[in-house]
Amino acid sequence: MVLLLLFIVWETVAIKSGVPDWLLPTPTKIFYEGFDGWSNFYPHLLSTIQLSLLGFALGLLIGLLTAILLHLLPFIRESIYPLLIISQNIPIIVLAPLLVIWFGFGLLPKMIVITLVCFFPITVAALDGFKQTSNELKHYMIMAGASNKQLFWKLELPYALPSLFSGLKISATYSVMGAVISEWLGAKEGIGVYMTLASSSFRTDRVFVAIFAIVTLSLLYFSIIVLIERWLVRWQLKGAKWK
Amino acid sequence: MVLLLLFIVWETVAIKSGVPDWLLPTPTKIFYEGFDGWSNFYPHLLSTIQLSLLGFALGLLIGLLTAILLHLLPFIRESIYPLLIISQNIPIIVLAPLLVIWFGFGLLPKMIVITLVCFFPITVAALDGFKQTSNELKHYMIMAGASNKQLFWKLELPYALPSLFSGLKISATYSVMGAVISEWLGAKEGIGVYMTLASSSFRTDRVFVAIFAIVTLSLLYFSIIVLIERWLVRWQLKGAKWK
Amino acid sequence: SNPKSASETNKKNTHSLKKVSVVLDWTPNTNHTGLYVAKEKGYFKDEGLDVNIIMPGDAGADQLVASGKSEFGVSYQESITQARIQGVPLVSIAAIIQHNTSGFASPAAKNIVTPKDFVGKTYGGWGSPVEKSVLSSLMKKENADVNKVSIVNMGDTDFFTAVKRDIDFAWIYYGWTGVEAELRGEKLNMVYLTDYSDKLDYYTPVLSTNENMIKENPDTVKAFVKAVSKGYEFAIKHPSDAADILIKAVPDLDPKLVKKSQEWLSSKYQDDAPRWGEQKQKVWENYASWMFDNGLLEKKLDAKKAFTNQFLPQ
Amino acid sequence: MEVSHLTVSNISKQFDKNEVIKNLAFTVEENEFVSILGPSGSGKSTIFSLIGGILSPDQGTIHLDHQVINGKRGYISYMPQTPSLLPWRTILENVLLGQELQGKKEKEAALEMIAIAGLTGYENAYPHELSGGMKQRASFIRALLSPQSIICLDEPFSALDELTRLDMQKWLLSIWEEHRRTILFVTHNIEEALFLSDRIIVLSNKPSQVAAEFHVPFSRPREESLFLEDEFLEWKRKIYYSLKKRS
Amino acid sequence: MEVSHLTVSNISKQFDKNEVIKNLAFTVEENEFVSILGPSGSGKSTIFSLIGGILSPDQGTIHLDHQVINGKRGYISYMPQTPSLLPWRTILENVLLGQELQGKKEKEAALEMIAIAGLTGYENAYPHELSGGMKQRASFIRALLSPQSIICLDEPFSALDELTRLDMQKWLLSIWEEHRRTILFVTHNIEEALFLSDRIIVLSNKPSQVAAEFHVPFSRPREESLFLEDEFLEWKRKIYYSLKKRS
Ligand SMILES: Nc1ncnc2c1ncn2[C@@H]1O[C@H](COP(=O)(O)OP(=O)(O)OP(=O)(O)O)[C@@H](O)[C@H]1O
Ligand SMILES: Nc1ncnc2c1ncn2[C@@H]1O[C@H](COP(=O)(O)OP(=O)(O)OP(=O)(O)O)[C@@H](O)[C@H]1O
Ligand SMILES: [Mg+2]
Ligand SMILES: [Mg+2]
Repeated sequence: MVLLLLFIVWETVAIKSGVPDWLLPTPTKIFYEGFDGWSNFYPHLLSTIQLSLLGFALGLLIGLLTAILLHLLPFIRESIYPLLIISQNIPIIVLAPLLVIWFGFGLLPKMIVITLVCFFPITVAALDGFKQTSNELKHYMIMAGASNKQLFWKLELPYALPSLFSGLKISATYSVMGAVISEWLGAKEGIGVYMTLASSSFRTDRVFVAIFAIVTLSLLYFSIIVLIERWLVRWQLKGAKWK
Repeated sequence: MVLLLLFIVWETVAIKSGVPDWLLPTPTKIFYEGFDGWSNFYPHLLSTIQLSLLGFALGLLIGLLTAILLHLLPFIRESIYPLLIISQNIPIIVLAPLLVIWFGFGLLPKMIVITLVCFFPITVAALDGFKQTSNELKHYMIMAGASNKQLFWKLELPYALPSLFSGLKISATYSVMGAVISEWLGAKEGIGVYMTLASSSFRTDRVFVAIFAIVTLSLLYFSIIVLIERWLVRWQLKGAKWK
Repeated sequence: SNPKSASETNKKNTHSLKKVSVVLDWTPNTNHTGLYVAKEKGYFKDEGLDVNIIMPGDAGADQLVASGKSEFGVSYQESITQARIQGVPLVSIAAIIQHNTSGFASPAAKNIVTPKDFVGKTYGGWGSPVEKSVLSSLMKKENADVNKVSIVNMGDTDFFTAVKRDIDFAWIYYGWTGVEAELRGEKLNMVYLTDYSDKLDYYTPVLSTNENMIKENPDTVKAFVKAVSKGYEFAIKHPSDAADILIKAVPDLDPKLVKKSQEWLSSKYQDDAPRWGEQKQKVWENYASWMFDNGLLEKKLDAKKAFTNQFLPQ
Repeated sequence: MEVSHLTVSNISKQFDKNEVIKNLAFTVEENEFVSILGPSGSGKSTIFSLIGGILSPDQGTIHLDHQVINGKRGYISYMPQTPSLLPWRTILENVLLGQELQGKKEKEAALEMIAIAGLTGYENAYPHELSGGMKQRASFIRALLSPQSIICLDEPFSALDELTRLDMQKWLLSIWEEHRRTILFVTHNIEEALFLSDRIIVLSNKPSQVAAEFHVPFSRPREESLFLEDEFLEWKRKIYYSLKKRS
Repeated sequence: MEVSHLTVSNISKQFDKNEVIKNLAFTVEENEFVSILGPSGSGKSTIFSLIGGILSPDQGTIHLDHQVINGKRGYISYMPQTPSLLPWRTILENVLLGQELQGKKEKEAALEMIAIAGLTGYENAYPHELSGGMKQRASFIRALLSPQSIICLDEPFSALDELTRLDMQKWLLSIWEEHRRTILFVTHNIEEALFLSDRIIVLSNKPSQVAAEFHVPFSRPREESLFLEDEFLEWKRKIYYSLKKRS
C-alpha cells in the first residue's frame, strides 16, 4: 500500500523534475524492463535465491551454535567475542582474493561470505536473549532439579526466542545483500552479476530491476520470519487485552 | 590473549608455508609498517574515526527515533517496516550516484551511508525490546495513572535497554565498516582511501595495517558500548547469586 | 563422417584438453572480445585448451594470476609495474590495445579542449597520486599550473553522474564510456594522454601470467596467446560479428553499446604495430621512469622482465 | 486532603465467553474503608482494573466525585496483587514511583514509611534482593505514598506472616485513622476485613454480584485485642457462612 | 513410594554481611508433615534454597536418606513462593513440567489434579489469563505431581481466599493421608500449620535458629471442625506467643 504510494510519487517526481532515465528510471520503465527481460533475469534470480537461502541457513546454524557455545561456556566468551567482531570488520575486498585463492570460485567462498554477514546479528541477539532469562523462573527450574541441558532447552531457549527473532529479522534482511555481495567474488550468474553487468553497460533500468528483486526477496524473507515468530511466540499475543 | 595466540599461529604458519608477503604478510611485517608509516596513516585514521563516530551517533539517533515512533504509532508500523527493510537492501553502488547527484561529494552523503548501515539493527532491537515489556509491570503503571509518555520513559525504555544494547553492539561493530564503505563515495582521506590506494599499489602490508585499524576501532567501540551497558544495566548484575 | 562419431571425437578432445582459466579485470566489455571470439570459434580448442573466462568481481585479477590460482589474466601496464616493484611475479604477455585510449573527458559545454583549460576546473578522480602527476605532466606542456585544478575524489561514481554535479572533467576510456556518450547524444571533449606525452602512452589493458607459468609451461602460454591473437585478429576484421559473439556470450550487456564500441575499438587493437599484441621495451621503460620521476615508484623497474613478446605468433 | 466518593453502578464485564462480573453495584463513601471479600477468581482484581480505567466495563458506569471515570486513568492509587516493582530501581526509587507519576516526590516521607514497614537498610537494595514479603511491603508503601484520593489495595498482606501482617494492619489503621483517606481493600481474609473495614462487600460466585454487605460495628480506634473478642468471632462466623452459602 | 528422611545439621548462611541463618538444625522423618513458621524475611525461602541445592550452606550439612545433598539438585519437589509458571506453556504443560524434568509424564493424573484444584476449563489457557490464586494453584499441582520423595512447599496457599484455601488444605490432607509423602511446608499462618502438620518448627528472628518446636497432637484424619475446637484455639494462642516472644 505504502509502496504503491511511493511508486506514484516517484513516477510523478521523475517525470516532472526531468531526471534523466539513466540516472533514475521511472517505475513504469522498470516494470516494463522487468517484464520484458524476465526470461533473461530469471536464472539470475533463482541462483541468488538458492545462494541466500543456503547462506542464511548456514548463518543461522553457525550463529546459534556460537551463541549456545558461548552461553554454556562463559569462560571462553571473553576471548571469542573479539574474534566475532573481527569477523565483521574484514572488508570483502581484502577477504575476496584470499577466499578465492584458498577455496577457488566454487560455492564455498560465497557461503563463507554470506555466513559471515548473517551469523553475527543472530549470535549477539541470542546471547543477549539467553542472558535475560528471568531469575525467578531460573530459580524454580534449578530448584526443581533441571539439568543444565533442561534449563537450556526448556527455559533459556524459549525465553530467548523473542530476542532471537530480532536477530533473525536483521539477519534475513542482510542475507540477500550478502548473497549479492558474495557474487562479486566471481560468479557465473546471480543478481549481483546481473547488476554489475547492467551497471557497467549503463542500463540503469536493469539495475533497478535487480534492486527490486533484492528488496522483494528481503521483504519476503522478513515476512516469513515474522510469520514463524507469530506462530512460535503466539502465547505473547494472547496477553495484554487491556492495551 | 587469544589475539596474541592468533598472531603467533599466523606468523609461524606464514613463515613455514612460504606464503608470499604480497598475499598475506606476517604480523611482524604489518606492525613494522604500521609503526613506520604511522605519520602517514594517522590523518586517515583520524578522519575515519570522526566519520564513524558521527555516523554512529546519527544512526543511533535516527534508529531510536524510528523505533520510538513506530512503537508509539503502531498503526504506521506495518507500512513503515517494509521501507526500513528496503533501506537495508539498496546496494551502495546504486545509491552512490544518486546521493552524489543530490548531495554532492561532501560530508552529507557519507553520513547517509553510515546512518543507513547503523540505524537498522538499533531500530529492530529497540522495537522488539519495547514489545517485550512485562505485562505485569505495564498493568501496574497504567493502573497507577502513568501517561503514555511516563509509561515509555519510566517503564518501556528501561525495560528495552538490554535488548537495545544488543542492537547497539551490532551497530557499533558495523559503524567502522560503514565509514570505510562511505569513503568509497569519494573522500580525500580515511582508512578506506588508504586501503584502496594500498591495494592498488600491491602494498598488502598497508592493507593489513588498515584492517587492523578497522578491527581495533570496532573492538574499541564495542567495548565502550559494553561498559556503558554494564553501568546502565548494573541492577541485572547484582542478581542471581546462586548461578 | 556420421554425426555420432563426430560427437564422440569431440568428447575425446574435451578429455584431452588442458583446462586453464583467464580472469578478466572487471565486467566483460569490448576489451575482451578477442577472448570470447577465441572461445566461441574454437581457437582455444584447436590449441588443445579448454579456457574458462572468469569475471573476478572484488577478488581482482592480479593476485589470482600471481598466486597461480588462475593461469592468465587481464591487467594494465601500471598495475604490473607496481606489482613487480613489490615483488609480485606478474608478466605481461601481450598488449590488447596498442595505444592508450584513455583521456580526460568533459561535456562539450564546459569547453575544456586542451590541458590548459583544466585551470580553475574541478577534476573527479579516485584519489590515486598518479592522477595529479598525469595532470601535471599534461599541463606543464602548456605551462599551466596543476595546483589551480581542484581535485575531488569521486570514488566509484560513474562519469555521467559525476559531471552532473560538482565535477567538470574525469578520466575515461573512450572506447566504452565515450561511445556510450555518443549513443546518448551527449557531446564530449576529449584530451587524450597520448596527444601530449609519449611517456604516458602505456599499454592498457594487457594479458598477464605469472613467472612460474612461463618457466614451467611455456607451451601452454604459447598456445593460449596464439588462440587469443587469432581471436583479436578476427575482431579486427569482423567487428560486427565479433560484437555479436560477445553479446551472445554475455547477454546482459547492452547490445547497442557493444556494437558501437566494437566498431570504434576494432581498429585500435593492432593499430600501427606489426602484429597484434606486440609490446615495446621503450614503452615500459618510459612509463616506469615517468612514474619514478614523479615519486610514484620506490625503485626503478627492470622493464625487460615485466613483459615478453616471445609467445606471440610469428 | 481531597474528598472523594466512588459509585459503581451496575457494571458488567466478560472476557470472551467468560462472564466475570454481572450487574455489580456498590459505593464507597468519603474517607470510608471498604473491603471486598470474594473467592479466588471471582473477579476482585478485575473490579480494580475497571476502576483504574485499564479495562472498560461492557455495561454500567463508574463515578468518582460525580465524574464518570469509565476507562479513565490516574484517579486511583493502586497496589497490585503481585509486587510489580521495577527491577532496575532501588527500593527507595520504587517507593517514590507512584508520586513521581503524579508530580512531586517527597523523599523524607518515603524514608519514614520505609522505616515503619521494617525495611530500613534496604533503601538502596534492588527488588531481587528482598524476600517475598518485603517486596509486598515496598509495593504497599508505594501505594500509600501516591497522592490520589482513593487507594485501591489488592490483597496487600497476603504474602506476609501473621505478625508482620498484624503490625502492618495496625500501622495501616493508625495512618488511616490519622489521615482518613478513602480505601478500597481486596482480601480473602475475613479477620483482616473485619479488623480494618467500616464496611465489607461479599461477592457472589462468578459472574460476581454483591452477595452480601456488612457494616462493621466496632468502634475506632481499634486494638489488637479485638481479635479475641466474642463479638468478633461471631461476626467472623457470620461472614464465613455468607461466603460459603454463595459459593 | 520411596522412603526419605531429611536431616539439617547446624547450617549457617549469610549474604554479604547479612547473617540470615545461624546454626539451624532440624529433622524431618519419613512421611512426616513438618511446617516451618517464621516472620517475613526470616530466611524460610533461603532454607528451601539450601535444601534444593541452589545455595550451599556456609557451614553444616544437609542429609537426605543418609546422603549429603549440600549443593546437590533434583532431590526435592518444589513449589516456589511466586507461581513461576513458564509464560509460553499452557497450564497443563506447566503442571507437567516437574515430572518432565525427572522423566515420564502422566497426563491423566495431571488432568485429574487440575480438576480437583478447580481449574477445569483452563488446561489450555496461558498463565497470564489466570487470576493470582489460580496461578498459585497450578504451581501447587506441579509440585505435587513431581516424583521426588520430599515435597517443599513455600507458602502455597497465601494467595488464596479463605474458602479455596480451606478446600485446598483439605484436599492436600486427603491426598497426603492416602499417599503419605514427606512434606516440608513453609507458612506464616498458624492455623494452617496447626491444621496440616505433625510438627511445627518456629524460627527465631534473624539470624534464624529453631526458636521452638511443637508436636501437634490432633489425630488424623482431621476435619474442618477442628478449627472451632477449644484445644485448637489454645494451641494457636500458644504458638502465637512463642512467635511473638522471639521477634
Ligand atoms: N486478561 C484476561 N484475559 C482473560 N481472562 C481473564 C483476564 N484477566 C482475568 N481473567 C479471568 O477473570 C476471572 C477473574 O479474575 P480476577 O483476577 O479478577 O480474579 P480475583 O478475584 O482477583 O482472584 P484472586 O483472588 O485469585 O486474585 C478469572 O476467571 C480469570 O481467568
Ligand atoms: N539473593 C539474595 N541476595 C541478598 N540477600 C538475600 C537474597 N535472598 C534473600 N536475601 C535476604 O535474606 C533474608 C531472608 O530472605 P528469605 O526470602 O529467605 O525470607 P522469607 O523468610 O522467605 O520471607 P517471606 O516470608 O517474606 O518470603 C532477607 O533479609 C533477604 O533480604
Ligand atoms: Mg486477584
Ligand atoms: Mg519467602
